[in-house]
Amino acid sequence: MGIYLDHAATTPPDPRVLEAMLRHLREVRGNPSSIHSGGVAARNAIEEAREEVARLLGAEPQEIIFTGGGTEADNLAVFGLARAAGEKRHIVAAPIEHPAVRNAVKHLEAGGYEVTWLEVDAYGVVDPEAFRRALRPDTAFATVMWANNEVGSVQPVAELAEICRECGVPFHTDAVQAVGHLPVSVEEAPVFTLAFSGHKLYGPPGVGVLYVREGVELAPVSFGGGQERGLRNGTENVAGICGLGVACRIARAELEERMRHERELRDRIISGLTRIPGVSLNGHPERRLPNNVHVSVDGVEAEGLVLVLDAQGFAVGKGSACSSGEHKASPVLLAMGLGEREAFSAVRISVGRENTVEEVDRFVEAFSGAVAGLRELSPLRTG
Amino acid sequence: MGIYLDHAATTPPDPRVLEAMLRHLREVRGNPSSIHSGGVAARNAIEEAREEVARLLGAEPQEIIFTGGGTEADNLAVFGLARAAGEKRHIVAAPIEHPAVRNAVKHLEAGGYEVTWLEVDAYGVVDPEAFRRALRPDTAFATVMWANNEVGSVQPVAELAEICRECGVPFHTDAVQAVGHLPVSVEEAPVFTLAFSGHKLYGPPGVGVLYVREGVELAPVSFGGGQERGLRNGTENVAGICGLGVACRIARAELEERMRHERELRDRIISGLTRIPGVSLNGHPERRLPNNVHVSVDGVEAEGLVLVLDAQGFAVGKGSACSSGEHKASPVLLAMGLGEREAFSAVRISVGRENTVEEVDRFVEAFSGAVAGLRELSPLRTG
Amino acid sequence: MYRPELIEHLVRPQNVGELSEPDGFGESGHAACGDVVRFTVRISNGTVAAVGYKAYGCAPCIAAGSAMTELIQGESIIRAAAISREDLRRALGGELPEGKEHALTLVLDALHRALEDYWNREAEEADLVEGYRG
Amino acid sequence: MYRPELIEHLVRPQNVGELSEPDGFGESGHAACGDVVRFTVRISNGTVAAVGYKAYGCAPCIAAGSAMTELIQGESIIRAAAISREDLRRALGGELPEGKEHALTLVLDALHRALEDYWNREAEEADLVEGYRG
Ligand SMILES: Cc1ncc(COP(=O)(O)O)c(C=O)c1O
Ligand SMILES: Cc1ncc(COP(=O)(O)O)c(C=O)c1O
Ligand code: FES
Ligand code: FES
Repeated sequence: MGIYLDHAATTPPDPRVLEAMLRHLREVRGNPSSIHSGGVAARNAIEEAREEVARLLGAEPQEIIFTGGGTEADNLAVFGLARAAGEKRHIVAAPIEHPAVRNAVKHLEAGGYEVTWLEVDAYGVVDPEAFRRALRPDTAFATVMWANNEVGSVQPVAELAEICRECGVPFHTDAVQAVGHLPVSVEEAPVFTLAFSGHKLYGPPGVGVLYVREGVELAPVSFGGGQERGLRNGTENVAGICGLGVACRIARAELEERMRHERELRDRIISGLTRIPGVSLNGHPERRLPNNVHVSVDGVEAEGLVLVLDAQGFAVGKGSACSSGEHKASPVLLAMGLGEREAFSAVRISVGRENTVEEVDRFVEAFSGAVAGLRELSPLRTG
Repeated sequence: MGIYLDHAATTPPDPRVLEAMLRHLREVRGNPSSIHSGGVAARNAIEEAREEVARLLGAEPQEIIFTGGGTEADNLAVFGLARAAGEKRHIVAAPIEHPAVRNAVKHLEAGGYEVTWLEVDAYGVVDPEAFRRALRPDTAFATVMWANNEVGSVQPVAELAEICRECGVPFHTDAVQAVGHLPVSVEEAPVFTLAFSGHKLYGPPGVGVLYVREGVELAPVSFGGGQERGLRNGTENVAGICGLGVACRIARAELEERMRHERELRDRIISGLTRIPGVSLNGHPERRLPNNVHVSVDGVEAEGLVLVLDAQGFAVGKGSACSSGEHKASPVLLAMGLGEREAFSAVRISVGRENTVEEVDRFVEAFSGAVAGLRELSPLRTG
Repeated sequence: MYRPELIEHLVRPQNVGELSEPDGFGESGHAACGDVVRFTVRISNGTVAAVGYKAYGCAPCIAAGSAMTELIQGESIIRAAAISREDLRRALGGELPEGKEHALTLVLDALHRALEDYWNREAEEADLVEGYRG
Repeated sequence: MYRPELIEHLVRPQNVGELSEPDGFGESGHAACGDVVRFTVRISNGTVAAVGYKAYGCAPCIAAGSAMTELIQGESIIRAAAISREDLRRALGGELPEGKEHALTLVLDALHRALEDYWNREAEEADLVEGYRG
């Protein structure tokens, strides 16, 4: 197996997570809605996991809703808050949101909502004062992500949430990239709702969370057996939920060490890559995810670079994982003021628990070689 | 571990399914949207699973949409068909639908759709002629489940779908209880959409399928990265999807043997239980799921019976798994003409692959004893 | 969902049955849920000498009836009548699931009716003896 | 996503570079995607004696350029010019993903321009030799 440097796209599940999942898949027999002891065991396992998740966020267990993924959690927040807001039909959103939020908001916009798309600075960061000015009496909700999945910039979410609380506007944050990688506390950031996804913090795929602050009203967007307080209907993915509980427990216990390790590798990569002429870092130099490196490589298109590195055993990402199949410049990078060509030349390297200093050093060397090779190929530089 | 007779609520995953899931969880590193080889491997694994699923249904791979569960698939069909139907605002539905369909249709009804709730006979079966009469030029879609999750009656879905095709009305069927337990073919039943759920056919929890016939238009109900043709957004649950592929492959290979085995056990239980005075079978005597036994026990409330059996090591279900937490008579049983008391006295026994003749014989004996004990307790019989 | 103490009472209910010629008979039914509990008691020297119960209904209802028979057995009528909702709840291991608390109401009510029945009979007997008619 | 043949051309592109004083020079760019391919060819005795290519763009574009150099190397100009979209596709292992087919167009176009350039120069030279001016 090669060297995996694409943790922002998905993280391999922690072996302890797998073990917990497997235990449930093998041993627990029963639908959590069933009243026999197998059902009760399944129900209890879910409630234990809910406590672990709550603990990681500084929340109460009853504020945790398990969903089928990060996108589902984001969609539930966006549509649930909008529909619960009645006559209010104005939304404030950042242009750098993940498609799970951005496209949901756009769907509302197409349906008649008025949306104020905030500006971001060259680092992709929202200005709290501009944010405050955008809020209106008829604002149904505002949403700004905790940390960006492409360039890794961390937003001043605690401040934004506080502004919203003062103004009485519901505030949602997409914390999919942040939870398990940064301290995320709903005590410190008075958000109304917060979404994250299991497979981004060494948890299982196919399970996510929406934190819903006590007292916040969400209109249901799915219908069925009434699971998760009627907000996420359907038989619970017990094994996945238990795995996520374990992932959250581990994240809480190991967060500091994880961050220290990731920062070390990240900074090593940043300094190695930016030494190559024409390679520049995107996103905020300090206020960024501990595991994220995002660079534009002058004169090289990202796709070829990613594939050449892949052939050498290094897995990195181009653009955003979710739309990387298409040849479209990322709206995030465009919003930050990058040109199309810079956007197409962007590569994302995201480190993880299991990476080593030696691996990232080898990576920097390979990267340098691959860039040189592709530049030699380019008709643009050596006309 | 006791004897599990609640397979209609959820099935324990087949060991071969677990093996496939585990292989992916351990070995595949990459988001299916990523272009490096880990991502490509994940993508390929999904497409292989899609082929297995298609093969089981007699469908084409591109007609298969992976979702986060059966409820999600049902919701997608109901809302997707309704929104794609434009001005048409009439719906035809059976009153015996699972809440995943029933509550979604009720939500539309509350929003202004007109719904014709069909009648069912004493077995819970829809009459095709009445169904035909219910269809109108402004019918957005009609929906009748393949087989009922409580009483096990199988509907004449092929006939209903054919009527819809003649009339040009989209037809959805919830086949969650049928797929993997009965032959289900979209060639023989010209349905527009068909939903099922992994954890009901020895597959993984948290993954479902919506079959969408080529050319059928569905409006999206979730928004994000555009996965699953934009119909189910969010990073795919690769391990779950692969597990489901394996479950479908196994179901196709072993369906006949599975049905033969289940029918034998089912019939043994039916004849054993109905020999007890005051115990009567609900649902259709012949056209029923091979694994389903559903009885009302005169003079006994189901909850106590289920728990007494559980204490003796037998896991069975009361009412419908999805609402069994509440003390409300099942709408399915009421629609079939049962009284409240008969409804509350209903117990569902659903056998599976791993059950043996010896187990079900022991169960019949335990059941008989538990009923006798509870009846002795009852003030209603020996006034 | 239910505590082990409750399950134990459900699976092995105590004092099931109906005393023949009881000193007190009490029955209570809950219209909404259709559950019914019946107590028969024998009183001697002001204490509960024997008790029988029958129940039709949900698990907490059956279990609470059984738990109640154990709580009152051998107690003075006064103390039996004073057994609280909380005592009964505790005997079942604690809190009942939401929406199941009325099982306790039902059982308390049925017992109170049985004790009342005894008092009424006593009063009647006293009347007969004293030949008093108000 | 991409076939191994394509990846191979991407990772080890053949005939990279620019011939000095080429007999033909052709470049093509796709406005929408910004990709550019450039061919330089040396022709001797009516066959492609040498070819150099450069490319900026997506992976199929880079790989198709490389594959094309191998296909035309040593071929007569006529046969080089006749290489089809399908030939090129085949050399890359088959179908390209949806939306990537224009990489083939780009490469074919750039080659045709290089060959045209050669023909034009030849024609010009012939003119010069024959002293003919139309
Ligand atoms: C007939 C039927 N439809 C839909 C569902 C919902 O499936 P899931 O719980 O997997 O979302 C179920 C199972 O609970 C069912 O039995
Ligand atoms: C910031 C952000 N939000 C939302 C999502 C969506 O999560 P999922 O793909 O698990 O649905 C992702 C990941 O793809 C993400 O990075
Ligand atoms: S449900 Fe009413 S007392 Fe049992
Ligand atoms: S994307 Fe246009 S040729 Fe590569």
